[in-house]
Amino acid sequence: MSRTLTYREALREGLDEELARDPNVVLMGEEVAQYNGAYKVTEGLWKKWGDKRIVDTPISEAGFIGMGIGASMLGIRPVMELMFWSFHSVAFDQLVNNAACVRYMSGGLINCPIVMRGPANGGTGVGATHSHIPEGLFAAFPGLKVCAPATPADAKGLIKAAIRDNDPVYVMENTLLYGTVGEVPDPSEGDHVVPLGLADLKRMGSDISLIAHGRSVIHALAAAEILQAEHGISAEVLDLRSIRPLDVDAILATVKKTNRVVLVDESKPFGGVSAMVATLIQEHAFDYLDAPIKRVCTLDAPAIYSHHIEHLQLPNPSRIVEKVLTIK
Amino acid sequence: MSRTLTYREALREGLDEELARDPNVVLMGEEVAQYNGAYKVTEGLWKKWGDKRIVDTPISEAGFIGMGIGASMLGIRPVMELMFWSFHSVAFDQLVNNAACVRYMSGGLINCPIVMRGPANGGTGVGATHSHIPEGLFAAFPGLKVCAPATPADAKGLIKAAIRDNDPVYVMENTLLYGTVGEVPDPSEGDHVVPLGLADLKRMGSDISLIAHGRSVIHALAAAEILQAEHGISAEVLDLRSIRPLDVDAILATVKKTNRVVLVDESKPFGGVSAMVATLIQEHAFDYLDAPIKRVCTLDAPAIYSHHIEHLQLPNPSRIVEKVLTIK
Amino acid sequence: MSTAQLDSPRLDFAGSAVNRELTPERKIDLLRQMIRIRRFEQAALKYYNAGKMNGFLHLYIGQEAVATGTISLCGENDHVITAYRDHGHALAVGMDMNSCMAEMYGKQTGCSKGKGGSMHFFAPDKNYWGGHGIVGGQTPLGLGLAYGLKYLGREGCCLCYLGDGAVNQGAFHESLNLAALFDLPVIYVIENNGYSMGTSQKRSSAYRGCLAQRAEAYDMEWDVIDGSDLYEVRAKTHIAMERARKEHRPSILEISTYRYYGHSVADANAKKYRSPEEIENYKQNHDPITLFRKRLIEEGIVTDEQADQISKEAAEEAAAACRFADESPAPTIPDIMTDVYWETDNQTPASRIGHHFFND
Amino acid sequence: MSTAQLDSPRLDFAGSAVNRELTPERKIDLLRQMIRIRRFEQAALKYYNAGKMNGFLHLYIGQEAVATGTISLCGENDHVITAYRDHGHALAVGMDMNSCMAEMYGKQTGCSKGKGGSMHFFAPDKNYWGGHGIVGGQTPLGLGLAYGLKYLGREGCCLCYLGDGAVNQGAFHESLNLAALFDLPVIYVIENNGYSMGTSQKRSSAYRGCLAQRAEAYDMEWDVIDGSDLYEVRAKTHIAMERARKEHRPSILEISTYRYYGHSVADANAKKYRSPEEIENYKQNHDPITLFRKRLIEEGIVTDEQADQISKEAAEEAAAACRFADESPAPTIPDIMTDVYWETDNQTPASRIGHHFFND
Ligand SMILES: Cc1ncc(C[n+]2csc(CCOP(=O)(O)OP(=O)(O)O)c2C)c(N)n1
Ligand SMILES: Cc1ncc(C[n+]2csc(CCOP(=O)(O)OP(=O)(O)O)c2C)c(N)n1
Ligand SMILES: [Mg+2]
Ligand SMILES: [Mg+2]
Repeated sequence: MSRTLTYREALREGLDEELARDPNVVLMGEEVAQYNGAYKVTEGLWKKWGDKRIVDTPISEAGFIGMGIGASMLGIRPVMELMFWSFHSVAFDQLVNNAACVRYMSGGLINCPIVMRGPANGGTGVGATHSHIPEGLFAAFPGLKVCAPATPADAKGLIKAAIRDNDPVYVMENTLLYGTVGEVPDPSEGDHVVPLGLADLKRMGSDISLIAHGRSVIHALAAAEILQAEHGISAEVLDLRSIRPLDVDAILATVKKTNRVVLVDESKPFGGVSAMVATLIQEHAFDYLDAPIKRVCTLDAPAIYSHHIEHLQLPNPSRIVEKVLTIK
Repeated sequence: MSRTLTYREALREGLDEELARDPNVVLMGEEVAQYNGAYKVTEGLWKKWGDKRIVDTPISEAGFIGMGIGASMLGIRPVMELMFWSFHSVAFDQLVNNAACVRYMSGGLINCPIVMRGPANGGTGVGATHSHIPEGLFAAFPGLKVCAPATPADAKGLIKAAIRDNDPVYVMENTLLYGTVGEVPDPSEGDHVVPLGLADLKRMGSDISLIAHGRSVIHALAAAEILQAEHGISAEVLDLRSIRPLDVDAILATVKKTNRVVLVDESKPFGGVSAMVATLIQEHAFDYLDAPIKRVCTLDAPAIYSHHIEHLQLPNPSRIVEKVLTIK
Repeated sequence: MSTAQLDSPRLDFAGSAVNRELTPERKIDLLRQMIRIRRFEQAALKYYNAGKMNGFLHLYIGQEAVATGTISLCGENDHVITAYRDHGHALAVGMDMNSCMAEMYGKQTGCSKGKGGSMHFFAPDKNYWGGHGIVGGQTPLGLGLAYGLKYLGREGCCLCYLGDGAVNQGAFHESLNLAALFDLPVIYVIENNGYSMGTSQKRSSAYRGCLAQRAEAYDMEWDVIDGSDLYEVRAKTHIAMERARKEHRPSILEISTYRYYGHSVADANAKKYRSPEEIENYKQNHDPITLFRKRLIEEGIVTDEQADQISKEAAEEAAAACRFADESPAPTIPDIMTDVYWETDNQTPASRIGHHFFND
Repeated sequence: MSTAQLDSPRLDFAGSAVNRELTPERKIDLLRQMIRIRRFEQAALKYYNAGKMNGFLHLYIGQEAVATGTISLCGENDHVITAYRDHGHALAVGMDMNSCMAEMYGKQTGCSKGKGGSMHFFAPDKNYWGGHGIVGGQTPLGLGLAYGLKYLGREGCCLCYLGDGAVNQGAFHESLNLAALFDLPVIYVIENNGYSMGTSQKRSSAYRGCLAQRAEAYDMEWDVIDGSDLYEVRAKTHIAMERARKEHRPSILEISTYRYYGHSVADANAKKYRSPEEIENYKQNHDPITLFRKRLIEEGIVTDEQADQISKEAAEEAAAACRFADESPAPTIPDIMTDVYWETDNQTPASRIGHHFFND
């Protein structure tokens, strides 16, 4: 039995279920409680769970995120909302040193079962400082885990896995996906948990592999339809879902099947998740590649504001189709 | 006519010359003045140039770096020392938003002729939080420039280029190189400026290309000697010197010559400069590659303290040799 | 600030030196400036709702006396920098409505060529350094402008604005310490409209008397100002600016004010976290434009009709700006790749060495 | 704190309740604790100079009464977190010399398995949460420990230490506001040794009376304490701890103290930014161990000989710790890859899905 939920509702349901499951789960962030969340992900939760479990914070990301990390060391399981993931910049030290390194530096005596979540995307006309895409940035730090759901079902499943995980997990949501709908298993069928580290083949194909995560998956799926309809090209779409841990086996499997790859990644082209995936593929499936791996990334400039062209700076189906067609 | 200077002296000479050239150049940072610099790079400069030009700051990296950025918008040319580049974490917002984006967001009305410099390396027994290697991290932000000199001559030449550049340039030095010596052109021969964006072929070879930057260049050169002497393998060593702008032509040239590549990069393996370089090579020199590109990075964990094995977590000549020998 | 403070017996600041020297024309200009800001934003709101803009629209309506009053004191060496609620300051420094409106429309003719949007207006030629979206992120930049002024030996100061919610960002505190330690001519103007998004001052900040008093921690001067009274804003800000210019001493000024609309136009909760009575009270009793207009009429400087005429002209100017913006060309894809680096924009020799960009 | 304050007429805190209840044995323990810290570090210094350690060695010598006095007040629900100058606190919470010394030697038997080093001692089983190298970075963590205590309904508090230079980090200020706003049982202990590296307090901080007074900005309680007097440290800290435990109210305590050595052993300038007279004055007149030893002799609780014996035993314990450390095995390459993730360390099902590591 399956229902249709928005990505936002799916996240909320996941949060709500985990709040019910474990009294140490506490949601914190700016405007998450009384205001119901800047993007309404936490709508109704404060009313249901009250002041202790759903906590509004001042605009002090370094302070409250560090506070969450400290509390997690004592066994609390904070789920911290960054109103935008872009605001990681003012809390970076807490995010990459305290959360990522305290276990290591203590020789394993401490762990930080904390979740940081919020939207991490461009495309909403809020300019350069508000449109960072930091999946690759954080996945580069051993000690951290990173995931980026593309669908409502994955959003619910991954947020639940993240909360149960005993390591810091950074969940990258997407403002432009919050309103999208999809089937999500009914709670009566049991816990819907999507493990970290497991990619999902969102579309089968034989000619080329499109590998993506987050909203780029949606673009890749749209591009695959066009490629099929207009060019007779059968594209397989692999949704990474989790960036670290990363499902390297699934990546190599699709490459070995199609022998051609286009990576779709909302990151800027210097680095990003796709540079890492390209590096892994060329190293571990070198003999299977019939053509160089190509990438469709965000055009290499700070995010432009103008809504007339902002979407053209980002990966989109037509840029993907074009890129695929350059591959012989 | 050439003299031998340490890397530290070469940097200092470069700073001194630029202080003399332009009265708007001002050095700032923690302990750079009266203390002569935590690593003595600025030794003697306060005595020579006084309070106005060499400024000690409190331990407020976000505050004073942002202050430097603001001053640079008005035409001052601040050269900011981060005692360790690792402390970027507490100033990240200023570094990646204000410095990197203000030109863009103002439609080109503003520029930030600022330099941020300091040591960025592991290997000195200071643990995870003090051993970050952020070249790749910052190069990922369009708007920023990044370089990483490996020799005294390059250190002097690049710091001078950085100070004259009208964009923000982040210079990644290395504590373990400060004491190393090398020839540096005499000032009487004219200004020694090494342009950003120009790689340097530090050793010619024909069998394999070792591509590196920073201290990894030194390891690559040592490995090349071993490969020649013990295995009859002729390795070419390309020193990137500048990460952004990046000398892609030089990278492709050496690959097209040797057809085999090992990238040496002190970054952690997820991402880093080397993942980007690998991605570029496989894309633009696909048909020239006789084997997958391999990398020697720092072992994928936070930096360990123990000096008994810290150097083994980092790239070193024997790890490079081993890696080269895996390539058929 | 509490309404209690606002409602306490008022001093008349019209007589302070900096206000006494105002000519009637200048006073009318000040009224016009406030009205222009309001009409500009009303027009922006209309076309935002009509889908002409994207992202956030943070309206300044209700706060006009703060930008107008403080910036009216600026001389050629005084500089201005603020957060994302930046339209009022932009017009107050003398930016024209066309380039501001076009910026919001995302057009090439925008002050930032459509690259910055509503939160990122800039006009360095008018000593206006933005428009910054990261809460508190502009506060070290303002410090740097003050540093630059002092370094260059110019007698001037920097007015750096921030909200009541922004005072809890660490960068602001680092800036306060540096400002006091280095004796920098910066004035931090807290525009206290009582709320950071849906969070009241009490729910976001711990403080003793008021937020400005945090200055004492750094042995810095501070003052509180009623932001509905343009004369008071000018009188008290003038003191801080002179202290900065002449003695290189920084200050915090906390100016109580109010925004009539939500945090941004997208703020669906605007009437949930604030009572309708509270909003109505401000509009009725503390509106800076109404009060100043009334004052100038009392002073015999304008008539009702003249004031209406000013208002009408401002509305027409704003409407024209919307037409200008609408008819302007949008940026094209190549525009995405300019204004990243000074060196590449200027096609310098340096820009031809190495790859600066990595588009696939 | 200025010497003026230190030299003002002293109160005798021996009579305060929390000191009156000390048994003679407990008093001797306190003396022993301070002496153990000093002997431990003297041994560390010796072997650091002999090349047995790497990185930094930040000695606590001179500051012993701060960690010893404050931590002596801790009960089972009180927690401790500090910066990189962390040996004193480690021994004070009851960590053994062997595992601490072995940590600095970079050995498997170290408290952090040789992964953290001198700056990163940890013992969560003793409520000791490190040892943190980024200046100010531990201050939000301390807040979090306090948050956790309150959340879990435990009557306890968190002592979070920082230096006089660390007060200018933004994260600390964000923490202060949060502590006061949320009523969290955290006590920020500024160990004011007068210098951050080579920078004196005056050159790094703007302040009115003292650094602790910055608490007023957040309507928070504060106090200043003479850190050479163990009784005073205990008496005043006790008040703050009770306020935290019973009323969930935070405090800042500024404890004046002094480090005899340089910032770290690598600090070649230690005698340049401070006059030899200044250093000598502290050693002669304000040494916490000398003073407390003298006091206990005056109180008739120990004899000179007994005190010497304590000192000798501590030195022997430290020497033994060095032997233990020296003989312990170093970590091996596989050790580099453990303690990164809880899930992989514990070989959970989750750890078997996907690649967690990317070694080539
Ligand atoms: C670092 C950071 N955190 C959060 C935000 C989101 N945000 C934008 S404005 C705002 C409220 C700021 O309130 P205040 O400082 O009082 O200014 P006002 O909006 O009232 O002018 C928040 C939370 C942001 N832009 N930057
Ligand atoms: C964010 C950051 N900036 C700079 C440093 C380098 N650093 C380490 S300790 C120190 C001085 C700190 O002085 P203080 O807080 O007074 O503590 P003390 O050393 O006196 O105990 C500095 C500058 C650091 N570790 N972290
Ligand atoms: Mg506000
Ligand atoms: Mg100190």
